[in-house]
Amino acid sequence: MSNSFELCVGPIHPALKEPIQLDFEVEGERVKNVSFKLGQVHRAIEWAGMRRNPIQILYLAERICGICNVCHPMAFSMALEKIAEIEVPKRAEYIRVINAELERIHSHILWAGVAAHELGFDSVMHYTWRVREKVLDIIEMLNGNRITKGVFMIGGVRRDVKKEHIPKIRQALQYYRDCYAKLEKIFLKDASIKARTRDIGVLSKKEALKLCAVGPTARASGVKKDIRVDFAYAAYPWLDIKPVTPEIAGLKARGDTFDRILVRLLEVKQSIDLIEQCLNDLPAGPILAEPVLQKLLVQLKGVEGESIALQEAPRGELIHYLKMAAQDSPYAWKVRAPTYANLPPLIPMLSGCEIADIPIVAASIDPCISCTNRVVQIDNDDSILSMDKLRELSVQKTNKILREVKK
Amino acid sequence: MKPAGVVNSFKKEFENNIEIHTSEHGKGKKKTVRVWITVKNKDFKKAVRHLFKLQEFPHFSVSSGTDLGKEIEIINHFVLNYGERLKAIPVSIKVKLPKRKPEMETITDLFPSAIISEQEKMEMLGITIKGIPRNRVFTDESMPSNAFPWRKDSKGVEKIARNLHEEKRGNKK
Amino acid sequence: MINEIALHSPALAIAIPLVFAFLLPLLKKWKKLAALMALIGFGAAETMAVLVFKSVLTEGIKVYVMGASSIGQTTPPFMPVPVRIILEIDAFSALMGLAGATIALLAAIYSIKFIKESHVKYYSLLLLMLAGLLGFVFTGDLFNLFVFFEVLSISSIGLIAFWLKRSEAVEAGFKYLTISAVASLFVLFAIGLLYGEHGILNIATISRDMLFYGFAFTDIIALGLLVCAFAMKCGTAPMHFWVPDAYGEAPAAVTAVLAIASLSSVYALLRIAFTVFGPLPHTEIIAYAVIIMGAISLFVGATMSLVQKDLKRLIAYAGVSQTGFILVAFGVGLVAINNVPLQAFGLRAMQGGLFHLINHAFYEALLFLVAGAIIYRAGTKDLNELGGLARQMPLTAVFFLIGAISIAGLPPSNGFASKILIYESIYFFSPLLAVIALISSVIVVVPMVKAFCSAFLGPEIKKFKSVKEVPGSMILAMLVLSIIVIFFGLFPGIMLESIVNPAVNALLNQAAYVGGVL
Amino acid sequence: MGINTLNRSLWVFHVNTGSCNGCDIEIVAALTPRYDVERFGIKLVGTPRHADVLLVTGAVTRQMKDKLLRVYEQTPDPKVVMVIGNCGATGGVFYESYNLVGPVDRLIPVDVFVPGCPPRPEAIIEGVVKAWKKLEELEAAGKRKKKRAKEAKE
Amino acid sequence: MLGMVKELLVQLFKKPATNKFPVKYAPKSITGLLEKVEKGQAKLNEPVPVPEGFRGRLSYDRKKCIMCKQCIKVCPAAALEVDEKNNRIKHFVSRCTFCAQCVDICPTKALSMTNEFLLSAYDKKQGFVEVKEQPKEKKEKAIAGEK
Amino acid sequence: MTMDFSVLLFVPVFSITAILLGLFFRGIDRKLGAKMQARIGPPIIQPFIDLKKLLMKENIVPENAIKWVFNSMPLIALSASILVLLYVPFLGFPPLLSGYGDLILVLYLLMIPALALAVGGFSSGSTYASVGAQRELVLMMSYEFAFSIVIVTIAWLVTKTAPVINAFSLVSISVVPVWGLVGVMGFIGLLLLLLALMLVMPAELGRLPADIAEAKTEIADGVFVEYSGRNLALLYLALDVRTIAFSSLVVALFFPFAFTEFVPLQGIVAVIANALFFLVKVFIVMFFGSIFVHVAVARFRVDQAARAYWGPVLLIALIGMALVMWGTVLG
Ligand code: SF4
Ligand code: SF4
Ligand code: SF4
Ligand code: SF4
Ligand code: SF4
Ligand code: SF4
Ligand code: SF4
Ligand code: SF4
Repeated sequence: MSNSFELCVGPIHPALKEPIQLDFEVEGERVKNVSFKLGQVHRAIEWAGMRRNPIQILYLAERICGICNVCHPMAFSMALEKIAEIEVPKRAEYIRVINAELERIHSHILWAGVAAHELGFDSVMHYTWRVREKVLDIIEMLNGNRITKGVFMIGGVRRDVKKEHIPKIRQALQYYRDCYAKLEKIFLKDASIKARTRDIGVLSKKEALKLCAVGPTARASGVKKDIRVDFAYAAYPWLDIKPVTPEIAGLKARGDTFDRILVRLLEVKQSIDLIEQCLNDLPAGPILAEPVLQKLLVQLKGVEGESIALQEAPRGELIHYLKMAAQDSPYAWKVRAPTYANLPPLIPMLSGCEIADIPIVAASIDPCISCTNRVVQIDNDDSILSMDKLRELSVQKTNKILREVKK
Repeated sequence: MKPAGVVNSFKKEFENNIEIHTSEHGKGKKKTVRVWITVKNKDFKKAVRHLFKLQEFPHFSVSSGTDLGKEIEIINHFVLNYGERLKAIPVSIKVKLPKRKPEMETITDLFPSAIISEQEKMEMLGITIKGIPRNRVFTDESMPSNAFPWRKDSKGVEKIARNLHEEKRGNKK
Repeated sequence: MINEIALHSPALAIAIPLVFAFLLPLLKKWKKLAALMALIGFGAAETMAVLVFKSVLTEGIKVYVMGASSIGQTTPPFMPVPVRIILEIDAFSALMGLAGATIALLAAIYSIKFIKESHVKYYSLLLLMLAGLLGFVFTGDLFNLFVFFEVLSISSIGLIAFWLKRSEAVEAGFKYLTISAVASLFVLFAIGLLYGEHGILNIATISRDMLFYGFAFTDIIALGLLVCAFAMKCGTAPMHFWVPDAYGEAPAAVTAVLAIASLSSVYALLRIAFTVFGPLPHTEIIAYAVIIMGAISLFVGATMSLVQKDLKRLIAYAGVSQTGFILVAFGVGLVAINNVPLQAFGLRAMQGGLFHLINHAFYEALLFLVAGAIIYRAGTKDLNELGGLARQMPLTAVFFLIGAISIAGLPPSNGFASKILIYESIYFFSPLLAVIALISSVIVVVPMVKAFCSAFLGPEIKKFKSVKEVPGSMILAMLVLSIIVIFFGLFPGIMLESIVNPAVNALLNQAAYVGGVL
Repeated sequence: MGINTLNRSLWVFHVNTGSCNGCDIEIVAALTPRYDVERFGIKLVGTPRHADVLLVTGAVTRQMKDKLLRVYEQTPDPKVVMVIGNCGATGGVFYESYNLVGPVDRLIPVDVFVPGCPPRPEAIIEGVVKAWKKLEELEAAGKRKKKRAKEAKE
Repeated sequence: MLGMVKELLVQLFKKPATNKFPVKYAPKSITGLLEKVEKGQAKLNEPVPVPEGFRGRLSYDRKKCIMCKQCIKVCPAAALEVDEKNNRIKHFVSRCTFCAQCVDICPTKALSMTNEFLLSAYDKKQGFVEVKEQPKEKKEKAIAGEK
Repeated sequence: MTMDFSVLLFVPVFSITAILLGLFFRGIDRKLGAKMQARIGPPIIQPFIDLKKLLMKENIVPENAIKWVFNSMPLIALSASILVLLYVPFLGFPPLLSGYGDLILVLYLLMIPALALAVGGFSSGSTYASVGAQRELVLMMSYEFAFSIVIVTIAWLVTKTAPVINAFSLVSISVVPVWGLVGVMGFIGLLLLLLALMLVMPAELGRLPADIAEAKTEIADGVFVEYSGRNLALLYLALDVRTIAFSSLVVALFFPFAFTEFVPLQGIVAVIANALFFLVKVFIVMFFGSIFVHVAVARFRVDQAARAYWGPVLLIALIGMALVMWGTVLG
């Protein structure tokens, strides 16, 4: 048995619910080298999008990834609304935020369960998924489906938050406030979880900046990037919102797996608050700029121009670039999902880990390969982007000096 | 730093070799201003480097690419002031590559994570980015080597594209 | 005629290999004949060893005198030391001799195909080694002991460095040479001291002398020197460093013999401690020293074995750990001699130790022969390169498994049978010691599993696709050893009764040894 | 023995051949307390070697085709294949593509389709019920056939 | 220290959160059970109820349809086709994404969504079920027998 | 080792009982685990159904595997597990087989299933399995230390205080319950030893938090990865029987009391009562050593597990040992 061997995780592997292939060079239990190969879920969505009309694209975009499927149609509509100069009614903006934040709750809790599962802590997984059902019920009540919400429309939203919904939403928020304490106790106080995550998979603030990490991954390293705060979109500019970093809990940001858990848990709390604010401030008014869809389609057919929409998905910054050229279908459509930006930081996180750490560290960026594969392909000489390569690039300056000294 | 400051700084540096315009996103008083910069291909790298003069760690989001017919347009999207409430300034730097010789320089030395974007552009648009290896990655070997999905003139993709709905009806055993 | 032979069997057992060793070079031109002759030599020596063993078991201690007829006499008279060869063989030495001769015979059979060059030189040295070994365990005289010790060492060095082309082999030979020289010096010095004190070198006589007239200070120094020397030569920690090199580099068949040769040093150590110095108060110190050395060997051997990548070195380190077992057991036995409440446990410990010594000789030999078989076919002993051989060499794999199970002391092997005796006795002396023994034994399991899996399991490696099972003669040797190992494991009771107990009693019964000569 | 035992001890292996995750998370949800398919003896296993049922989601990308086939081969007989979600059955929303070679039933035989995008966990459970039924009917048919063959002989 | 301990022990004595759809444990023989259900000797448990506005299987009212084909135009999954022969709209359940976009756009409300979601089938063909003339009531019991 | 005819007769009976009990307890384990996770969980007979199912499944030998090794290891694992049971007092009966040093034999026999698993893992030629096998070995080295301390100390204690010839025999230990042999100090020592043994239990049985060798989410069931059908069934059975065997060992070492000691009963009633009482004891040991632990903690990493067993657990065992020795020598 050679001490150093290749371990390929995926594309079909129980730790990964989605196909991705991580190739590890392992010595004993320690990871020496990581590389990943993506593309297994490439379904040609952008290509297909360039031959469909905007309303159809909403649902196509929604199925880029089923986990946080609010963000893609939302970003797409935002981009198109900018080009078509459609003013979204204020009520619709608030409902968009409510949906986006419900989604964040569902996504983060789901993630917490998956992370627990990666740690072999199935009781926690069962617990988290049990409490997640509540938010799914709310989503189903608001939108008619547990997972694919199908609530966005260019110029607003398709379904209103009705009066009778509001108490139920409030009740669910209270429910989450109650379980939040329990979740916090499980994830932040449990010795075995702490032992498995503290100082594991560290991403320093500098690396996070240099490698352009986004979302909770970046915030756990103390980088305060948050589109909801920094950019004006939807109803966020009117809400009271601060980027969540470990400092909020009075801790120093270490950028390890534990911090990433912490940030996500705190964001669940933040989402609860945001929804509460939205419910309180929810203005009256229409929910669609153009309720007659036939008219809307005709209108969209005539627009020309390009635009970019940024959106804070549960996993971080999501970008849609759209170019319309007075045709039925977009002239160009480019999507960049957050995981795309978070994969390069994964490499410094994983190097030097042990095999047993791989799943939890990989999961700690909450990768959603479905999005990423649509748009990403990492590759290099030997058809994989070697960790050395990235590392070398990322810490080029210091390394250069070091290498010269060695020679 | 304000969006106007960014515009001025670029104008000063590149004088006439640059086209700049801005667009506004968001509502009422709370707005984000996006800066669109179009530079010549030879100035591209310099423009990207200029971002580092404005901020220590500018953020790179993605690069998008469009086939404009005679040219291929590559836009690299960056963000300045990322992490400050309502102050972020998105900057998009455009270059246009002639179809006959679509070549540009890599920015992976400045933004390591751009490698993903750049390789995608090479594969999807058939351009060349100097300094990083070319590889067929999204798609596998069964994809014709001349097929570039995002090119409007490439017929290779149409040849292998299928409609899964129809396939079944024709193929049922 | 048979009786005649039986009568002279001790001398013949030594003489035959010696004579063959010197005759063999004459047959240099007829290689096949030379090999055949060598085998005959080994066979004859084995026969003699069996005869000796049988007669010792039935008739008790056997004394055989060559040369001068009385103990004090020197011939020629001006010689400072009497040139007289007294062989005194009790059940323990007979057992050692038998084991040595058997393993040597099997090694010789194994070598027919295994050794591809310089047959004559090889067999001569091996015969010489056997002669040295047999003389070493049979002799009843310290000076002869020294002489045979030297014969054994020199022939061993020659064999360790047999593959002169390999620099590692030469280096290993050199290491062994150094350690042998130092050990020899110690022995010589001790003998000098003892001679100065007692004026005689016959073991029995010295022993009686001490029994009657008590200890002299020089005796204690001599004792210390001898213990040091033999401990060094049997490869116990912390003087084990030569073992992996020597065992690793010598041709596999030689390693098997070398292992029993090292064990003969344990024999000498025990002989000195139990028979010469006997139940005297100072043996307690020796006993503790032995236990500590043993415990260190146990642990060091096991843990070092864990990190080896070279198959033979891995086995060698595991072997060091087993030597530790033997020493610990005898150490406890030695303590128990003078300690009444412990006596029952002490006896059990010694039974265990002795049984383990014999078992160890056989399974270690088996393991080394298997390692040789792997080298013979695959051309490497690097575990990182090996793999998947169980497909092509299923028999060898089974043999290895048998050896591995034994050395790891898993039931139902002979290693388990003897180890359990040891645990069961030493725990009362010190529970911690038993725990260390247990855990070392558990640790040894790991490298053995690792070695088995690396070499024999795993996906097929292209390089070894054309590898075949080893030739019949090698299989035969390994098969016989495996049968012995399994038999010992399945019927430990019988073995204890018929072999081990007589030997233990012989070792404990100092008076009988002394009386045998005088 | 027979189908009766297989039915009550279905071990499933989940293959994502390019889905959007929607179905995948609903599969996982079916395992968690609210739906808890373990009460039927259903267990998610980590390797196709242990599996009785393959749950396939997604419209099969080019890259996953070989892997899907390999997993199918690695699964010991008897086995059941269930396609969860419409994109596995017909391509669904991804019907038009250059990188898809599905739907799943073009590549491997499929026993049960569970339509939905994504189907609710209950719908997946209903699919399992259908699978049970199919297995039972198959066995019954096999027995009848045997019986008839026997009678014919006599 | 061990965050879960209390929660687990408490849960040990609580009712599980599981909804026992369709039966608590796997039956020895499902066909037998279904026969019994048919005869009314056994009952199946209901699934978690769907809320109002649930997007289930599509239903279609030919009488209201004016064949404007708007629904086909917006359907993201090409699940609707024109059935020229019968002069009606044809719907493929196994292609549908259940987005209800066609329902939204239909000018005459000829299309609507039902609560039906237990749709599994042995054959995809059976999934190509035509749009039903009348919205069927609770079809969860579909499980009781394959149509 | 003594062997007479009646023993031979009882061996199959015991083996079958052991297997049935193993499955039964696995069923309870799963049920309770599910219950604690707020689920209904599988019916208690689920393991039996699983077993039957596995037996009728295809048994695939992977291409890279060495067939004879691959196929023989599950058998070895199961037989060794059953053999352990024959050496420990079971269901209130004295052990079927006994002889010199059974305790050490038991210790070794308990190792064999783990070894067989490791070898089987290596032999399957998959990387995941090899990683799993290596972990199994590392783990084994770590917990065996504490385990042997417990066993040797108890043997020592028994010899020292209640001189019996055969201190390593479980018969003698169950005749003289250890608790009666010590003073207060020794009592605490024994409690610590019991704690150490319970801590060793999950590792010995390959359950969480030490199911590192099969860690599903990390290395896809590790050593089991390539096994299917009959072989897999045998492996699961081996694990189940090993669980029973280990729990019985704990019971025999620390709680050898028979029901009839408290309530005088006669004849067949006594036998049944003792058997039931024994099962209850085994269940309690299993509950705390395995069932509860594996739902309440996350999986350790192999180095963490090794460190835990070489560190705190070993320390607990050593202190226990020291206290027992101290208490005995003083008292
Ligand atoms: S693709 Fe997945 S299942 Fe296949 S060999 Fe690689 S890791 Fe194993
Ligand atoms: S994966 Fe990306 S490149 Fe491929 S079709 Fe979808 S959007 Fe286009
Ligand atoms: S960001 Fe990730 S989770 Fe969200 S839709 Fe995209 S792929 Fe899915
Ligand atoms: S003509 Fe206009 S309003 Fe009438 S159905 Fe068509 S799109 Fe609708
Ligand atoms: S984040 Fe993506 S990869 Fe990770 S568990 Fe969720 S769906 Fe799977
Ligand atoms: S059927 Fe729908 S929800 Fe399921 S994987 Fe496919 S697109 Fe996603
Ligand atoms: S519900 Fe959506 S997918 Fe289904 S037919 Fe209507 S528009 Fe098409
Ligand atoms: S949109 Fe309505 S009316 Fe028009 S074709 Fe479709 S179903 Fe008929």
